[in-house]
Amino acid sequence: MARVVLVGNLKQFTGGIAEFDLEAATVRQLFQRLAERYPALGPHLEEGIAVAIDGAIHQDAWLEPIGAASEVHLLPQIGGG
Amino acid sequence: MAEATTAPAKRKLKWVGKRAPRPDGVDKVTGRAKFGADLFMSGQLVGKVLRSTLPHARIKSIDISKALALPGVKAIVTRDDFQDMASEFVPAGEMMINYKDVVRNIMAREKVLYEGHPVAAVAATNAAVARQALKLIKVEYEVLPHVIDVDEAMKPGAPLLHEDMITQGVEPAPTKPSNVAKRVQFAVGDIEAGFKKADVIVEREYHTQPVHQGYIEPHACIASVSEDGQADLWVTTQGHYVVRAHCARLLGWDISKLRVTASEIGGGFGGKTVVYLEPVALALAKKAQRPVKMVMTREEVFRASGPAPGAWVKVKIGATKDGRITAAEATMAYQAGAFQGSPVQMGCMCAFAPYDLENVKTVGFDVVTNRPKVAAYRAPGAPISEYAVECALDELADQLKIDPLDLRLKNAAKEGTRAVYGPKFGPIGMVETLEAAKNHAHYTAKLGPNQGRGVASGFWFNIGGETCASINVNEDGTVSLIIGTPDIGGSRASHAQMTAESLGIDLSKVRTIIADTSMLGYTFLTGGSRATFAGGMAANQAAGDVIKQLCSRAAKIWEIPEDAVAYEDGFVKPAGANAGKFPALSIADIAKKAGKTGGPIVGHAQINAQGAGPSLGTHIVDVEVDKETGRVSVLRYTVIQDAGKAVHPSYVEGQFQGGAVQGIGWALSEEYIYGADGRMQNAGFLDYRMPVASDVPMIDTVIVEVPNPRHPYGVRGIGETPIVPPMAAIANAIGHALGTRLYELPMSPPKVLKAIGQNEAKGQGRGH
Amino acid sequence: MSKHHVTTTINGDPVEYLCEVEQTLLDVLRDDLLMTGSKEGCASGDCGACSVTIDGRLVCSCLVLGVEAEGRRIETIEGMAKGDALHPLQQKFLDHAALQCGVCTPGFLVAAKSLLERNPNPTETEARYWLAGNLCRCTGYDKIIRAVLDAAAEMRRS
Amino acid sequence: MRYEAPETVDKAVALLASMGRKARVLAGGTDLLVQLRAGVVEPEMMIDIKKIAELRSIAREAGGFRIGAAVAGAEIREHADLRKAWPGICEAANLIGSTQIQGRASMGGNLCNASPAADSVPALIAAGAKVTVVGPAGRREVPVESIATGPGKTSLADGEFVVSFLLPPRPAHASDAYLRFIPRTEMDIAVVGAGVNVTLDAKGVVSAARVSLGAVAPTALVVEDAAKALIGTKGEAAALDALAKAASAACRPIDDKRGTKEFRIQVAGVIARRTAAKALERARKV
Repeated sequence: MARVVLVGNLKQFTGGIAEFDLEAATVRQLFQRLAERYPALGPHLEEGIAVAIDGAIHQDAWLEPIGAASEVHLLPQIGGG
Repeated sequence: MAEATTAPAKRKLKWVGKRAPRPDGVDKVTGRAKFGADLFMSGQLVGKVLRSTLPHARIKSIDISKALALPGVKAIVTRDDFQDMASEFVPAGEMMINYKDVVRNIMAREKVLYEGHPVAAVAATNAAVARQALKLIKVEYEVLPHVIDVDEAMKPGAPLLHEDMITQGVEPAPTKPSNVAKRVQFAVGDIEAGFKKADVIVEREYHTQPVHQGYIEPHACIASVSEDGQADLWVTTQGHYVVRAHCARLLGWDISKLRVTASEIGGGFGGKTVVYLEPVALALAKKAQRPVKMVMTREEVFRASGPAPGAWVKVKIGATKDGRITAAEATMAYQAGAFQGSPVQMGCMCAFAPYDLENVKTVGFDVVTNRPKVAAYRAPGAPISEYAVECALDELADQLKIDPLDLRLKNAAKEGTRAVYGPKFGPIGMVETLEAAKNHAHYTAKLGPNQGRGVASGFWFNIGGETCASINVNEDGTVSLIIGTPDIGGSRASHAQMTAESLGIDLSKVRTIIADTSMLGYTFLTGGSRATFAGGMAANQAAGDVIKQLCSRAAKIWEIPEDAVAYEDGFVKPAGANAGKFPALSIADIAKKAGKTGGPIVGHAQINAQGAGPSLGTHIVDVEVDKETGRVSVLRYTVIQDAGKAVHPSYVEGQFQGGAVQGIGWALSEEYIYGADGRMQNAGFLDYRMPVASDVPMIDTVIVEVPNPRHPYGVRGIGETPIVPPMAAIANAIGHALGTRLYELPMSPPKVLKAIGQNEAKGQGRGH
Repeated sequence: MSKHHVTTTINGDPVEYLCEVEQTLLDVLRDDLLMTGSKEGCASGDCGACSVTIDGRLVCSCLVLGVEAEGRRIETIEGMAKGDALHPLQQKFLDHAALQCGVCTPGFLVAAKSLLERNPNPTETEARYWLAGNLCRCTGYDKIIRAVLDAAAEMRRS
Repeated sequence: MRYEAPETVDKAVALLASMGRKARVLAGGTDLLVQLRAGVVEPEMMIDIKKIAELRSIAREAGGFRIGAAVAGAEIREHADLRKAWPGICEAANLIGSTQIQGRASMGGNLCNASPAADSVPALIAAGAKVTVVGPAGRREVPVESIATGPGKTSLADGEFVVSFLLPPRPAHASDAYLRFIPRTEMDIAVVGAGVNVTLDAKGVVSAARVSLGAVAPTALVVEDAAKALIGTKGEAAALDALAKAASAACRPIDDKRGTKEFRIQVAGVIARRTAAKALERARKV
């Protein structure tokens, strides 16, 4: 199971829970399972979220694989100037 | 078969890392290059915008009848010409934007929210008529109280910009509206416990003023809409696909109807990632059925296009006697301007990012004020929070009597360090830049009287994103690289270099062309330091596609299996059992026969580039303070930064130098000055003081290369980090020159002189 | 409103145009003569992007009326290269990567040429002060100054 | 709008008289064209005075120099004799804007624009320069300090314009200097400007001095107390300190985007002292 960490304000949509274990093989699955578990979080996963899998940040990458023992962080999407 | 995506980094590089000629260079030294305002269309009209002179007022009515009657006026648009949009946040250049706000920013609806806010726009046969027409538009306002300052805007009872704005991110949700759009928080560990372990704690508050990106080319575009609704837009922008998306959305058009061509762009630095004139020009052109050209004046650029926010930041850092940081906390409020969306979130994430910290907490507030909506400016958000942190660290080093670079080294983030925003870093170059700084001759050079030296580090994430590239192999074997990121400072050269490298051909055989939006798929803008990173990745992948096709064609020509050939340095050779059986075929040989072997050879890549690597930098600066006038002169400046891999070292150095000098301006002389009437007083280059050539010394550079393992050439992206350290480095240098510190930007002569006076009054001067 | 007829010389070529009094020389160059190498960055003489010379004197063309060009000799960026040979300053700007976005480049080149005509061996400080009326936001000036000094050295050699 | 470029003073006077306030005199245009563009002024006629020879020449006269009101800063800089006799005037004229602005901006325009921060004005006042004004009533010669009466306001009557400046003869051991304070090194408007003109006797004692400050009051100031602090001294530190004090005391500045009141008062003394030291050093050498 991957270790999932919510960064920043996202835990406001999970009743304050910021870390949990989840079974997900891809980012998309992760989002789906998160939305099932925390319906309030769902809309916030649609846009503006970056996913760091074992340290590497991915943006808009539904198909990115998540390893069984991966550490996954959900953080605000990053832009630039 | 050769795999271009992995092979190049392993072999000796021929083009990547060279100071190659830039494809657009000659056009730009001869005046031939066409920028935003340089295109003319037959029958074109001139578009001008009527802007609010009030900082905050309700629009009671707009009467355009007299203006419309003026001979030569062909169209006028107001709020009635743009459909209202529901609240919907979408990712844009810098961060999330809300179309409900965008439609109000391009043309005021219920209220004007800042001086310079567009109220109407006119298209006329010439500029004089257009200007005259603007004077004939009558707008009736109900004047409302305004608020310019972020502290004032946060107070209870402050004039409200948006009566329905409830602060997000606060639990329970507030019941009353305010100017605070959002509260964000990032926390790791336990800061209370951390501060308890500290021997020394530094706690300070810092203030910064808004600064403009200061691109020399004002916003400009020319729009043409035909009777059947097909539209063309020529515009100076960092991202023409983004412009297309916004315009199509705001106007309710199909994306396919609108073709956007990026002109040469005269600087952007993040400021040309949003739309201002573009949807207005298209609306006018549609109404007038003639092309409409719109160019902002410099004054309009200052009053109505996005600066970076002003802010306040409180920093608290605790450390043990030996310099290990035990806890760090920062609270910050950033001005968003008239609509929410300041880069405070990124300010919070970057504040302590260069360091390996157990206990850290950052809190940010996004605050609306009656100023133009902020836009991205180089590492948006980071320079402000990192300025505050890097200044506080310097005071900590002073108090601990530890060399400021050693203090940073002791706490530096490395590969495997958990970033304060969560994930663990891959390979990063913080330690390497600090060590390079320590070993640089600059760091130990002698200082004279009234001189001081300062150092500071900086961090920026860098990004990838959606990127397309096509490589057309021409009939003679030369190649055209088509790419969708506007070239703002030499990216055509770096893309050509990586393409030549990947294909193993001579650089002179590659020409890079920037596509218009109809030629390639969606490509995100040039920003976030992504153009060379992501474009290089896409070009490399497209080259791999070309190589695959070349191999296939050669195999067909030789009538051997495709896997029995190999590609090397621009030639396909028979391999394995067939090795040496046929003479190698060059790209030109294969291209010549392309028609006979299946048609033209074109390689494509359409990717969402992932794996951008953060770039860290450390700056060293020497200043001299004229203690009688408070004037600060920058005597010597060195930028040290991790580039991953410098594809074109000259342009990497140029990014380092340009960022440093923008930072010098931010530190010493640039600021928005508002009067009590809520109007900007210095909307021109005379009094908005950007550094001129005689203000600055040569900027020395050291390129550190800690390759990004996720890029075929090790590229990180380097454009934004250079603006992060200068403000703190200079503040620290002034602090050391005076023996007293300033906590406010810009450190202009009146402020410096005042600090000197206060310090002398206290009898604490100890300049060294 | 009647337009003024102006006869002038631009980059050695005789040129005639009609202009309104309100039109600056920059307006005429760009909008009427379609010589867009001179750029408008501020229209107030503070950025130097519109630099041209009039009778050999460096000026901002945004602060000159079109009508004032009557009988004068104007040089713009478009006249700097001779045939296919770039001026040494143009070449050195390329060699030194002295431009990033390139919008200030024409103004810098015209101003630098004027400097080297008067002072073939400027110090770094002299070059910086001469060029202080030309804003560049991309380069931090370093490579521009190096290019100018290098071009001066080369022009002295030849 | 009409444009006229008369070749004689008389024709210019006639045009001005016929148009009254609807006409604007165009010299270098570096202020006027900016105002025109911003819509601050909307004249019906531009009278370009640069074709009038008298306004474009620098000539020796009565032991001094006559400088045409429309002579560009760069032309002043390039005049070797003038630079030798009046280095302060030349450096002041040279500080009006960038190299590009120097190619156009004139001292006549600088004076008549009546900005309190005009660089050449304190230098001209310190020099004791006279200005020749022409108008429907003929010519008159008045001290430079009598022209500006407030920000953007002059004592010129309708139809009058400035023709030239007259700098007096230079005795031995006399020189001048102009310095200003600006936040950057170039391209700024003076936050404080100081013009100092001194004459020394054979023993190096200051026999005559004039001090003028810019940007610290609605018009450039003549600071007699500062001059008095120098006269009779050799310009020792104490005298310079007294001059600085007098300079600061004379200031009546405002807070604005370019500097605070407090800052201007403090820095006026510093700049006046530095300028005086420079003028004295020059005077000792000639």
